[in-house]
Amino acid sequence: MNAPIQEPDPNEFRSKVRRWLEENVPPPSPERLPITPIEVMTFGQRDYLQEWQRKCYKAGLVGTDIPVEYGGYGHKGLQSIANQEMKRAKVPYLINIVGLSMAVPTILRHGTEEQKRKFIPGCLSGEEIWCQGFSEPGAGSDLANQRTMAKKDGDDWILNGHKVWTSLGHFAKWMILLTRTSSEHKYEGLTYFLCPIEGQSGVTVRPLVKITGETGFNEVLFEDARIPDAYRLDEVGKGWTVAMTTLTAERGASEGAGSGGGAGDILGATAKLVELARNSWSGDTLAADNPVTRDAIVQRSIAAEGLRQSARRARVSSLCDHPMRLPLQQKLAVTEFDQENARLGVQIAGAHSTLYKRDSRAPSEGHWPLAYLNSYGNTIAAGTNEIQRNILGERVLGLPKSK
Amino acid sequence: MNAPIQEPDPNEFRSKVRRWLEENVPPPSPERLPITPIEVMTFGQRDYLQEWQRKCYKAGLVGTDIPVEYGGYGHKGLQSIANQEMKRAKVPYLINIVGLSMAVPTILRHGTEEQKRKFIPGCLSGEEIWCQGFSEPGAGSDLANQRTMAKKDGDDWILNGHKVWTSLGHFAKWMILLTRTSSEHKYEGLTYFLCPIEGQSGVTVRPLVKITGETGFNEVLFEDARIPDAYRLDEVGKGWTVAMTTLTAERGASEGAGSGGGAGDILGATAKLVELARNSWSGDTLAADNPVTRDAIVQRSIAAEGLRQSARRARVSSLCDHPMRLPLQQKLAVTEFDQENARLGVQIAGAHSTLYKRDSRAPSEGHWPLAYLNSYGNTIAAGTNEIQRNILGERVLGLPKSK
Amino acid sequence: MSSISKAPQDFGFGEDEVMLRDVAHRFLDARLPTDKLRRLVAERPETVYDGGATAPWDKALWSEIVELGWTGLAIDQEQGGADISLVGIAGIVEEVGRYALPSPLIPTLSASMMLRAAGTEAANRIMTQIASEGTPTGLAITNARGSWEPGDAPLTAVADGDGLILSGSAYFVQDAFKVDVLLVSAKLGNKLLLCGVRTDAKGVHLKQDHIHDLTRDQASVHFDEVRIEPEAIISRDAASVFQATWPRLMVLIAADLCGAAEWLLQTTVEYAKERVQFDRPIGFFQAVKHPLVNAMMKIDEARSLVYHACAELDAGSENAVTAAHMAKSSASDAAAFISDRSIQLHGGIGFTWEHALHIYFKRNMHNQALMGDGVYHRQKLADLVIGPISVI
Amino acid sequence: MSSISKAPQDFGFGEDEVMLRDVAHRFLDARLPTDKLRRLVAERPETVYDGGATAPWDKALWSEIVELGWTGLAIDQEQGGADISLVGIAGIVEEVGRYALPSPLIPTLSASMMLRAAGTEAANRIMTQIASEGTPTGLAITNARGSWEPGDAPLTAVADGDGLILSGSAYFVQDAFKVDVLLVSAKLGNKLLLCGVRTDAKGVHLKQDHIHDLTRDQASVHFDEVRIEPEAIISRDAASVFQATWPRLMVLIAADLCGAAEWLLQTTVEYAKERVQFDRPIGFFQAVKHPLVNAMMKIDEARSLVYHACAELDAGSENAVTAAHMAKSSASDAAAFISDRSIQLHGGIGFTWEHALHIYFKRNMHNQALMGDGVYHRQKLADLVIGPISVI
Repeated sequence: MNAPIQEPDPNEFRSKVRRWLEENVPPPSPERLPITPIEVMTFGQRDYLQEWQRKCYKAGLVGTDIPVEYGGYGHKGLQSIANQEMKRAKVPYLINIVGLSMAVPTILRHGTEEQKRKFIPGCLSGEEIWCQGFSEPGAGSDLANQRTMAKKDGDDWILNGHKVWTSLGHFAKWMILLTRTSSEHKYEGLTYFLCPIEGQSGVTVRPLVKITGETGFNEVLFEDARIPDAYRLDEVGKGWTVAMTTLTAERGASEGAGSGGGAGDILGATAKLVELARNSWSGDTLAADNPVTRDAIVQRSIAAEGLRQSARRARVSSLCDHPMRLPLQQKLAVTEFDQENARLGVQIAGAHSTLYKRDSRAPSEGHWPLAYLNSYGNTIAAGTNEIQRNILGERVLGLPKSK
Repeated sequence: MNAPIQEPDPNEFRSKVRRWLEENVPPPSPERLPITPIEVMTFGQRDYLQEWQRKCYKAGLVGTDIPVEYGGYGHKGLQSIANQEMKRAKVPYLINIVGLSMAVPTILRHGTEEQKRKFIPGCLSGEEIWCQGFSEPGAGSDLANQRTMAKKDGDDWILNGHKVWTSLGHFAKWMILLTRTSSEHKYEGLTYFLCPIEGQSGVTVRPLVKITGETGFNEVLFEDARIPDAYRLDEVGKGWTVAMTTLTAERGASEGAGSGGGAGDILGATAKLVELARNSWSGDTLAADNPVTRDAIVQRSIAAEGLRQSARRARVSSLCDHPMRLPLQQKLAVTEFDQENARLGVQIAGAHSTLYKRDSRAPSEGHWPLAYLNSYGNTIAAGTNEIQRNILGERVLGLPKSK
Repeated sequence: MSSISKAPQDFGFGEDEVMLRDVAHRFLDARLPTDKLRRLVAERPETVYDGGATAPWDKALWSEIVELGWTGLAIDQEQGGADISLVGIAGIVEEVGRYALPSPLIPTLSASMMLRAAGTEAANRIMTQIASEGTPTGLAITNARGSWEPGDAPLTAVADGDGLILSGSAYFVQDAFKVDVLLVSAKLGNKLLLCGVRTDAKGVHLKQDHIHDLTRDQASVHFDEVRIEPEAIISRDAASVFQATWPRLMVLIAADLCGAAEWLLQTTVEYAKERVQFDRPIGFFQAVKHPLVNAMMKIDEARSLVYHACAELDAGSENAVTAAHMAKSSASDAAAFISDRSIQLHGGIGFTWEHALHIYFKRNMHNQALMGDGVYHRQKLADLVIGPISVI
Repeated sequence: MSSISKAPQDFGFGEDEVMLRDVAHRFLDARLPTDKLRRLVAERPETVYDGGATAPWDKALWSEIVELGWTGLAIDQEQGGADISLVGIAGIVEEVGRYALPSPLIPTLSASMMLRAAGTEAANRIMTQIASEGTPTGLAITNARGSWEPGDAPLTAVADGDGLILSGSAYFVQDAFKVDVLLVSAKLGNKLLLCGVRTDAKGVHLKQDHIHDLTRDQASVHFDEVRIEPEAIISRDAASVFQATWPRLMVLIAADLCGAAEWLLQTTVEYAKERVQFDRPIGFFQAVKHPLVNAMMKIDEARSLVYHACAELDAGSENAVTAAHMAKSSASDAAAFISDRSIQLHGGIGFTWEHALHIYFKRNMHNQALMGDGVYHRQKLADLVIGPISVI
């Protein structure tokens, strides 16, 4: 079946997607994949995942709800079904996550017709990988504190500045880029660009090393890089508003243009802990027989089921007091869930938690300390979890702003 | 042995105090005593405790380091030994806690010679009970937000206002009172008084009912109450500085003038939990045999030993990085320790935790839910524990002020 | 969709359930606002705590509740009930928790679920009474330890002709002074029986417990050779009745906890917006804001798990027991957390009797213990999720 | 005072101990500032993590440490040691943790405590070497499970004339590539032996573990019929040696954890004062300030419990074992907490290799597991504090 699934009825669509996923199980990756797409490091991993996204796109599982003229399939409300089924089938994630979950919703809302036609199709197919240029060494969670300058020069803009925390930057053709075009106003001085990265003169992508010893995220330097005004998104000085669209999309408030499998394997996470406990020792007791450890594992499995059921409840408006209450919790809840799981895994592994990747005796090939260290990437990036708590307190509970 | 212990050598003093306490075990209280002196409710409890303080004072265990001219015994560094020994002997606490731990240090530092001679002796002997008039319905943790007005009228001051959270107010002869004498300056507009309460015209003490259903703390109304200027402590407008002395003394930074036994029975607290667990059931398992409960009890017993050893370490300056680091933790650590203990007790009691005081089947006569409810009095009063954390972060760690 | 998931879509929370929940909300909001609740149960502490009276309740309100048909929610239409899904009932019970309603509703719902599971003639007779007359009915199924194990029947029975003689004492009987009928579990040899007994029957003695919760009463019930007629024997195989009903009983309490927890959250949020300290509403401070966000997230987890458990129970899924344990564990812990923070963040005023917070705090403390707390349920879950502890 | 308390006043931390600690602080501050540490162990991740080399250490620094006499701290003066109280040693080890010193010091101190407890001729000979020449010495006493139970010897011995033949493998051997001598525990029948073996002896094979901690190495050590001469048998009653020494080993690691935790706290506090977000240093925000205060309080608890355990061990008190378990549990948890918060509160920069935080984070993670984590020690404590679980 090579034609895309063109089925408007949700139940039928779900069944067909499910069948397609059953029939199109991808081959195992030749290289071990990291837990999330933003940690993808090698070209081998990239090639494998790009091929998978292309296939899903061709089948109609990506860009499902995007208008046909921008390379999508023009449905309504089916993308979330495709996303659910991809998660359920535990297929690999889609590599172009920044493009799908951030660039596409932002371009759809703020882009010109021309921009939509130019940028969205390559993003959906995965051919053109996107990265995000919001974070700077001095800005951190204070997004408005941008220092990357964009100066108008005829029909072009000249960029100078330093972005960090740029996941996928080493593969990216494009970057969603927040810049400062005026230093007079903190918020109104920002402008948003769709910026070419790959092979651009004046743009240097340099890998940063994480606390795990791995790379996977980057810093990007702009030194008199020149881009045409046609790559500006929305008006000059509207960058803050545009960035808010991006962040709202990212924080799970939108179904985006596709999300893939992998990351949603919440229940699998606790099964891994049980497996670990059945092979680890606490003194002379098997960890799985230690009631204190059992209680801790069960707490994780309650949290896992809670996340799963809250995701389900978020779609039942009559059971949600406030429309953003569950969606805005997503980032916070999932990243801390992952972190707690990893922390518990390290604890259960006992003496064996000292062993790292590449050690033949390390449980799960050293997964636990590695996952624990990496978990901080997610509790820090995209607005630290402290900022997430502010957002929830302010936007959902209506408490006064903490800033 | 009726003469006071007049022994300057610390070791000898300690031995003598210990012997005196062994030989002068007070008779059991005719009425059950609450956990802390600020919860004392009935006249029967008061009389019993006042008699005990008088006896301790006569023996030289209270006012030990206070100059002789103010009714003390004129020693140096012996009060802390007396306090330790009273705690160790598990004798009842001293009822005049506000007087001893707050009024005396404050008067010593800011009082005139006349004030010291007038107020301190009755405080030490316990004859004159003190209460504290800092909290107001609208002020809460923001101590500088005082609205009780003091207006100069000839040689007198006219007081109008409303104090709350006044423990021991119904027994008190005196109050340490913070008032506003100018509304122009928040901090410089405060003035501090040693204010007569008992039988004063224009002063009404009214019991407030706690969430436990008990009284024990009060509100005090001032309606054109008139007091002479001689009762002002330190200069007009210096109230904030004086209040800081009081709070520093209260927060455990000082050994005060005596503290008594009771409250320091930290290790006994966990023994009570063990006892409870030996008589409570979780399903068909004895709580004391439930490893998750055992872990929780052991956590409390580690915390108990930690508190005890930190109190010991606070006296070894070479093992303390910052002189206020341990003393300023005292209030926070002890009140949360008590709260956690009570919370765990409620949990261990299981079905029996539904039973309250007066129920014949309630474990420890309903102690656990009662102690749990009462514990919030201490985590809220005298600067909520949130404020305590600010103080520690700012004064000890040097972080910028949160206000 | 049924080919894809056994549990109903949207947890089975359809238009009917929305309507019922909204009616319950408006009804309780009108008839039992916080002020009225406070005056009803907490006018003076001496009455209850020192005088030893049972907690007051509003019998007129109860009559209206009966008229609304809430007592028949879990009863088949053949017996005059409304036969609502458990998720629909949970929606109403959340409102009951939100308004801390003092009433025998939860015991009566629990009893009707047991009667329905028994399905005998005797059971049907009592169900008909509950549905049509709103007879408040309770459970006397717990022993002196309060062990919550369904097999630990508090009473012993001996055969007496066609009937039985019951002896012994049941403990932790909820709202005993509000109910007219008790379902009683007893052991006859090694068999577990369930019988219906009127609280005013000869030989039945109620002894009031002194409890902290102001919104209910609790008693031990002593059976002094109480004669049970054969038609009052509800089930001679109560073990399977309990097995089917126990998860539902847990979920009812979990739903009550969720409602009360949400009330505490919203009340504290409102206070944090208004109360000014250091020239700012205290909700500005992260020491206030972040705990409230944490409470919201815990409550949301609990609510999602309650709806999930209901949907699984409604669908007869084999995962239902696991889901119910999760719901009770999560709801107990979520409620405990916001109970704690709501008092603390209210500061002085929250420590006074005159504020309604303590009513909810105590109701939650009671509900946390009822049918087992988080630790208890997680121990059950460990056996289900990890498997039993291996015996070496 | 001895009539009043068995443990020494001021935890026995007198002038000598203050001086030793202060010397250690100044020495390490001069010789191993954070920058140098980072360059030493974390210049490039590939070397250790991908190349598989053992973590580098500074041998010249070690020679200075030997000259300072630290290897002889726990050895009697008759064997050329300094015979310092455990509380004095803890003070130095805290500094070692604060500077995350990569060295075989802690294994060597642990080994000398074991040798001293054995007190045999064989033990004395090795102690003399350690004290005078600073021979780095380690322990091979843990089995493949990493069970931390002193009775679980990893090796088996068979008699061979006066001597022994050792076979089997010891695991989780700390700093194995830095030490020259290993104390090895083996079972001979049901007896526990302790022997001294050179790491370059015939039949001894070291296999490097790949670990995350950058400040030490770890190995499994395989014994292929290794012949032990009679004079190398340190103890034929190692069970009592272990009983006496185990609490001291725990306390050493706890002290290291306390020092490292304090470094993380102070480093994060300094960052919170400087780093500006939303126009304020982030330490203004309670979401930063309060966790740091909580960390301080946990660290203070741990430090107090470490000094207490030392004092009890120095006094030979029967409470010493309890105190040592408490110290290790508290220190493990305190360090875990500040490790976590320090990375989180540093934000992006804390997640990069170039910041030194991760060096401490990983050292702590390693030390938390070593000799058992909080859960493990609390289980031991439960038996001591509550009594064993009753068998019904």
